[in-house]
Amino acid sequence: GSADDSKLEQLKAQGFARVAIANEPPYTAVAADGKVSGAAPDVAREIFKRLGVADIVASISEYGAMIPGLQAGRFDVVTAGLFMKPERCAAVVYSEPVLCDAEAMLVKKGNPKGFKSYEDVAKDTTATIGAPGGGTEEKLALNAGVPRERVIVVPDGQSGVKMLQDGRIDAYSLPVLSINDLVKKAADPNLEVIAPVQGAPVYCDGAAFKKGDEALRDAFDVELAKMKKSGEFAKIIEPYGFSAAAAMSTTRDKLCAAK
Amino acid sequence: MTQWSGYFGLILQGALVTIELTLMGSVLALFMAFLAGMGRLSRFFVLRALATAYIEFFRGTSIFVQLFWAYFVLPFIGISLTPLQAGVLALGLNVGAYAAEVVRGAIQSIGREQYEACTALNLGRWQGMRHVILPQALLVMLPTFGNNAIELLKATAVVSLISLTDLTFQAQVVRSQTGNTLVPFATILIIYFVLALLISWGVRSLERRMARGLDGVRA
Amino acid sequence: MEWDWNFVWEIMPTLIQGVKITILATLLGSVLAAIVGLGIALARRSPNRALSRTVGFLAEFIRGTPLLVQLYFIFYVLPDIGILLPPLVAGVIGLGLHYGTYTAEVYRAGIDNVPRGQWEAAKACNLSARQTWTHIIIPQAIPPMIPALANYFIAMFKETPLLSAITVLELMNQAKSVANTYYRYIEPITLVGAFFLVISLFSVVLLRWLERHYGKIER
Amino acid sequence: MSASAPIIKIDGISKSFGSFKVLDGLSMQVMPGEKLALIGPSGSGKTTILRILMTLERIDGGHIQIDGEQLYHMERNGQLLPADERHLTRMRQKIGMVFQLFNLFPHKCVMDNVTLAPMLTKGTPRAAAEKRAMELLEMVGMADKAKNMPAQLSGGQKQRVAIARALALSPKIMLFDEVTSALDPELVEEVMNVMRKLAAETDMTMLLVTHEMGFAHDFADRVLFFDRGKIVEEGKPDEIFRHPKQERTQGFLKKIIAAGHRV
Amino acid sequence: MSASAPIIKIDGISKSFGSFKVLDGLSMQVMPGEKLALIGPSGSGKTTILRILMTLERIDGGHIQIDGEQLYHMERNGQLLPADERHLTRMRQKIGMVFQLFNLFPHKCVMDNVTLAPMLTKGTPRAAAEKRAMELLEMVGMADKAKNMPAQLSGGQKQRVAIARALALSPKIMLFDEVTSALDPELVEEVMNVMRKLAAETDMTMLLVTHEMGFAHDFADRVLFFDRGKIVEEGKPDEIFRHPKQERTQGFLKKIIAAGHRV
Ligand SMILES: Nc1ncnc2c1ncn2[C@@H]1O[C@H](COP(=O)(O)OP(=O)(O)OP(=O)(O)O)[C@@H](O)[C@H]1O
Ligand SMILES: Nc1ncnc2c1ncn2[C@@H]1O[C@H](COP(=O)(O)OP(=O)(O)OP(=O)(O)O)[C@@H](O)[C@H]1O
Ligand SMILES: [Mg+2]
Ligand SMILES: [Mg+2]
Repeated sequence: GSADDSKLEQLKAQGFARVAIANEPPYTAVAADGKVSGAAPDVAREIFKRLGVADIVASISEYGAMIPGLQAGRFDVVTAGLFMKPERCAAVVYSEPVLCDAEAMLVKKGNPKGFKSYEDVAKDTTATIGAPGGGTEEKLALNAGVPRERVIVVPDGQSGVKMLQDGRIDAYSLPVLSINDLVKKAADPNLEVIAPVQGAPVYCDGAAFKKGDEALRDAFDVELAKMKKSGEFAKIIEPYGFSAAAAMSTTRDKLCAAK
Repeated sequence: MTQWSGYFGLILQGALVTIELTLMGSVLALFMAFLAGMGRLSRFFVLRALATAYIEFFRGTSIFVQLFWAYFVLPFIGISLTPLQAGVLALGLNVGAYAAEVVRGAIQSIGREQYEACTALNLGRWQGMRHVILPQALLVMLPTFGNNAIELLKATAVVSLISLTDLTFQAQVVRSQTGNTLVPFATILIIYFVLALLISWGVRSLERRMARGLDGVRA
Repeated sequence: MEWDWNFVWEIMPTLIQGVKITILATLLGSVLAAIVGLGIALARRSPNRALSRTVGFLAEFIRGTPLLVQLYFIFYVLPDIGILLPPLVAGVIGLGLHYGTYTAEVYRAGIDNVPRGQWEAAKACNLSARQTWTHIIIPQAIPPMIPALANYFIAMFKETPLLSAITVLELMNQAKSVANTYYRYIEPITLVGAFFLVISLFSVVLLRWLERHYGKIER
Repeated sequence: MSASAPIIKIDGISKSFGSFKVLDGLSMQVMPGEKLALIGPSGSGKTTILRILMTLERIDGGHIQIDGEQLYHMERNGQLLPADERHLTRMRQKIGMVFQLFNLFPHKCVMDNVTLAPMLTKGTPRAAAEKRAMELLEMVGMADKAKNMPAQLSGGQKQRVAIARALALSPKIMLFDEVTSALDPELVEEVMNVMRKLAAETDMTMLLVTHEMGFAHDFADRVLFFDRGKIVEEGKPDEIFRHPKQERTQGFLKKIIAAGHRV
Repeated sequence: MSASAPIIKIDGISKSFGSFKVLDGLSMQVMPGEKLALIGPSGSGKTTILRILMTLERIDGGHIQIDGEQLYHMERNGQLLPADERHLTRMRQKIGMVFQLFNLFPHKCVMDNVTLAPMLTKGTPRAAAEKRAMELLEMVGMADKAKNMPAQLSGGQKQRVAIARALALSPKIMLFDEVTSALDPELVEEVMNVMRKLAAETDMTMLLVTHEMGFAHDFADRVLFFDRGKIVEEGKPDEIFRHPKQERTQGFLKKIIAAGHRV
């Protein structure tokens, strides 16, 4: 192997890869026994196994801390539903798409403020929207013209639901499947899901590697492609509600170039 | 409902991390406290300046900033710490700076006459410090050290912000898995309180043991 | 990743927004802590055993558990019993309660440090209990309390980053939000540290001044 | 009131600290205008007696009459009840005390130390209180320091101010507890002089605890020698100091003389 | 060394605290075995002289010779250099000091207080150090309290232990600074007795600062009267106390006597 392969050799030697996750089911989750699951880590675990790395060790992180953490060498890879966007593609190197999802909003029953898009939130000067700090939804809301002080940074999904129930925010935005999972857990008839949010693109995530680890990423892509072809990929992600077809219908290059 | 026992196990794991952090942080803090506390009383300007800079810096910047720095910025100058190492480092250095002032204050609280008695008995500087001043100062420091250790215990909660799986963090996990806020938080509040009680009980019994025979001295 | 001055100037206005909230929270928290502390100190001196014991235990509990968890509790659990507080208000209440347990100790020490001879002289002068408090004890107890109180308010200032956990957009939260947006941690976190250091160094100067002017009553 | 009625009448009082009995059934009487010196070894209970008279300690048993009235008890419908705060306040008007460590109010200037109590407890107008304070400060030789703070005074000066402060309430009885023992040897004399003058000029009743036998001799009409909370011997100063009858008294005086004090 | 060479030779020393000059060109000599009493008003610099001899204060100018050697200077190649810590340590072996407030080590028992310095500074083995300590404690009458902690002793007992502790290093010169003035009057005598015995039995050189004129009289071969950092008068005790020549001395003694002290 060339110098570029050294990262993979190193991971093989230590027997595990360090991954960053977010604890946002169904993308990533920590079970009652502390075991890491969720669609993104499950895919990563399988691919690393095929590459000869026995296991993955996960640490939970805020979205905003993932890329700095990757750059600082805290993790080897981010497998957390970190959607591909041009500026992120500039900061890290992505694998081919893994999980795709549209954006959703959680509101009170009957959608009292009539939101359909982030622009609707921007127009209502009394409306506040919650989103994870550094996540895609925060940026979409800000880009749609919602002022900073009306975009509430919510630390985690459970807090978001709670704040919505308590009337502290008027909408809480996450990807569709994440919102569905939260609603199922909350079992609250007074909540309503708006999905997909109009005007918001469908995003796909990929495993994100540090710049310089392109060789590792390429090896990852090779195995990912094989799994997509063999149908094993669909077997892992579809029980979580994700569509394998959506991931296979697009490419990294398209997503990274998108405006 | 069977799930709860699993979640409780998660919280116990967190408690172990918290205890581990508290113990290791306390050891580092104690070491730094004596180093910097005595450094501030040194005859040498350079030592005094170093100790003062350390103390003022770590007391002046917030523990959060120190934690984020140790975790996110240190790697860029080539020091990559595990979350546990970063946590212990930030907590130990931070609390050590406060405890250094305790060490200094306790040493200074020993009256000048004790130093003079040492000189009159021709004890060297270090001999006097080791046999006369420190044994007395230690007793003065202990109660405040106990408070410092409790402060350190409480400060471990913030390491959850750099994703160390301590008590508070695990409570967050349980909360996000179960959707219940009251139970995990109430549970960890009680655990923290019990740990704090254990610390103050331990320090008090240590103090009693050391004060034996010294009756009337501190009155 | 290197230090980027352009980026520093770009994010400065955002961070200053955060500084304002940080200072506001500290000021409001200080006022509340001063009042809560007085309440606790008075309750603990009360001849009503049940009251003084209960308040004493609660104060111990609050002092032995992390502020971060208390904030979560106030912000996320209290709404279940119908108490819905805006983030800043919840934060100020958390700070005020937590530090109130410390200021209570300051009040107690201030009063206890007035020598017994002063109570006795007041009695020999035939002053009533009320006159003794207002003319003899309180005027002597307050000046040494001022630096001690200021000390805790400075400590509180350094703990305000905890409020970011309950969505208050104070300095630390602004910095994190900036960091999340640009994927750069070095500048915002270092700047936060610098802000804290500068304000702390100023407050150390202020504290020394307070100590010089109020620390001791010459007898 | 006839001159033969005692102004202080102590009747079988007892006092314990924890399990330690300091006074056990002590009785004694003091006539109006008498100058009394209480002497005796350390721990014999001298200070405790003064503090009980000043109501700084409570008694466990017995009775005390001051100026014909019960100190710790009130007579109500022929019954003796424990005194309430109002009763004590009224009784304390008759008694003043000067402490070993002065206990001046450090946050008030000399003048305010002296005027505070008359203004607060008797409602004396400021002008009148200050006029009287000036007279008293002149008497103790401190008039020129009226505006000073206590911290700016020497020990002897502080003690003289403390005497003026106690006198400002015009008590009938003055209690002095080792008022010179915290002073530098050279400053002792100035305080003693003030007290000698006071003893000679007023007909106040005075109780003095001291370890300075020479001073006790000059000052007192009568000397009480205490040991373990009991009066072992009493009499005129010359009798006690020159011809002590009790062995315990002799031993005590011998020790004190050997230690270099003049009798 | 001939008996006529002074063991302490103070030569024009001066000492200031801030802008306040306590000693200004003071000179004096002490012969081996002499017992010297330093008396004088408060603030006249008596304590300062002892503290300078014990190297607790530095001098600003002048020279001190102890036992033929410079105290604050070292002779190196014919030049006088300021003494370093090693030189001071060697010189301090010749000098011991007893303080007004005893300054015992509160965390060590009586025995350990006495043995600590010999074991640490001279490397005396524990057994030998304890044997010698026992002799000294016997001499001061404290042998039965060897295992007590200082807090369990009376003031007089503490001071006797402090004397034994200073003697344990067998200094040639002993300095005593008002060793009885913090004691209860009844306890003064026991300490004075120990010191009288010490003065009579050893040929150690001793300097004593005291306000107890009677004691100074009994103890000393020679008395120095100080005022404002100067020796105003010196001579045999009888001369100084009975027939002081200087007006300042007369005034001082009169005041002290008036304050109730025996001469
Ligand atoms: N507050 C207290 N608590 C416990 N014991 C006390 C208290 N006050 C006094 N005593 C004890 O009571 C006894 C008598 O004390 P008191 O002060 O009256 O003696 P004294 O004759 O004034 O002695 P001295 O000459 O030393 O002042 C002493 O043994 C003392 O230790
Ligand atoms: N450390 C110091 N700082 C400032 N002034 C001092 C210091 N030590 C002594 N002095 C001053 O020096 C003068 C001489 O003090 P010293 O203690 O030698 O007097 P003394 O003769 O021993 O008096 P006393 O009989 O009161 O003990 C005093 O005026 C004192 O205030
Ligand atoms: Mg007494
Ligand atoms: Mg002196």
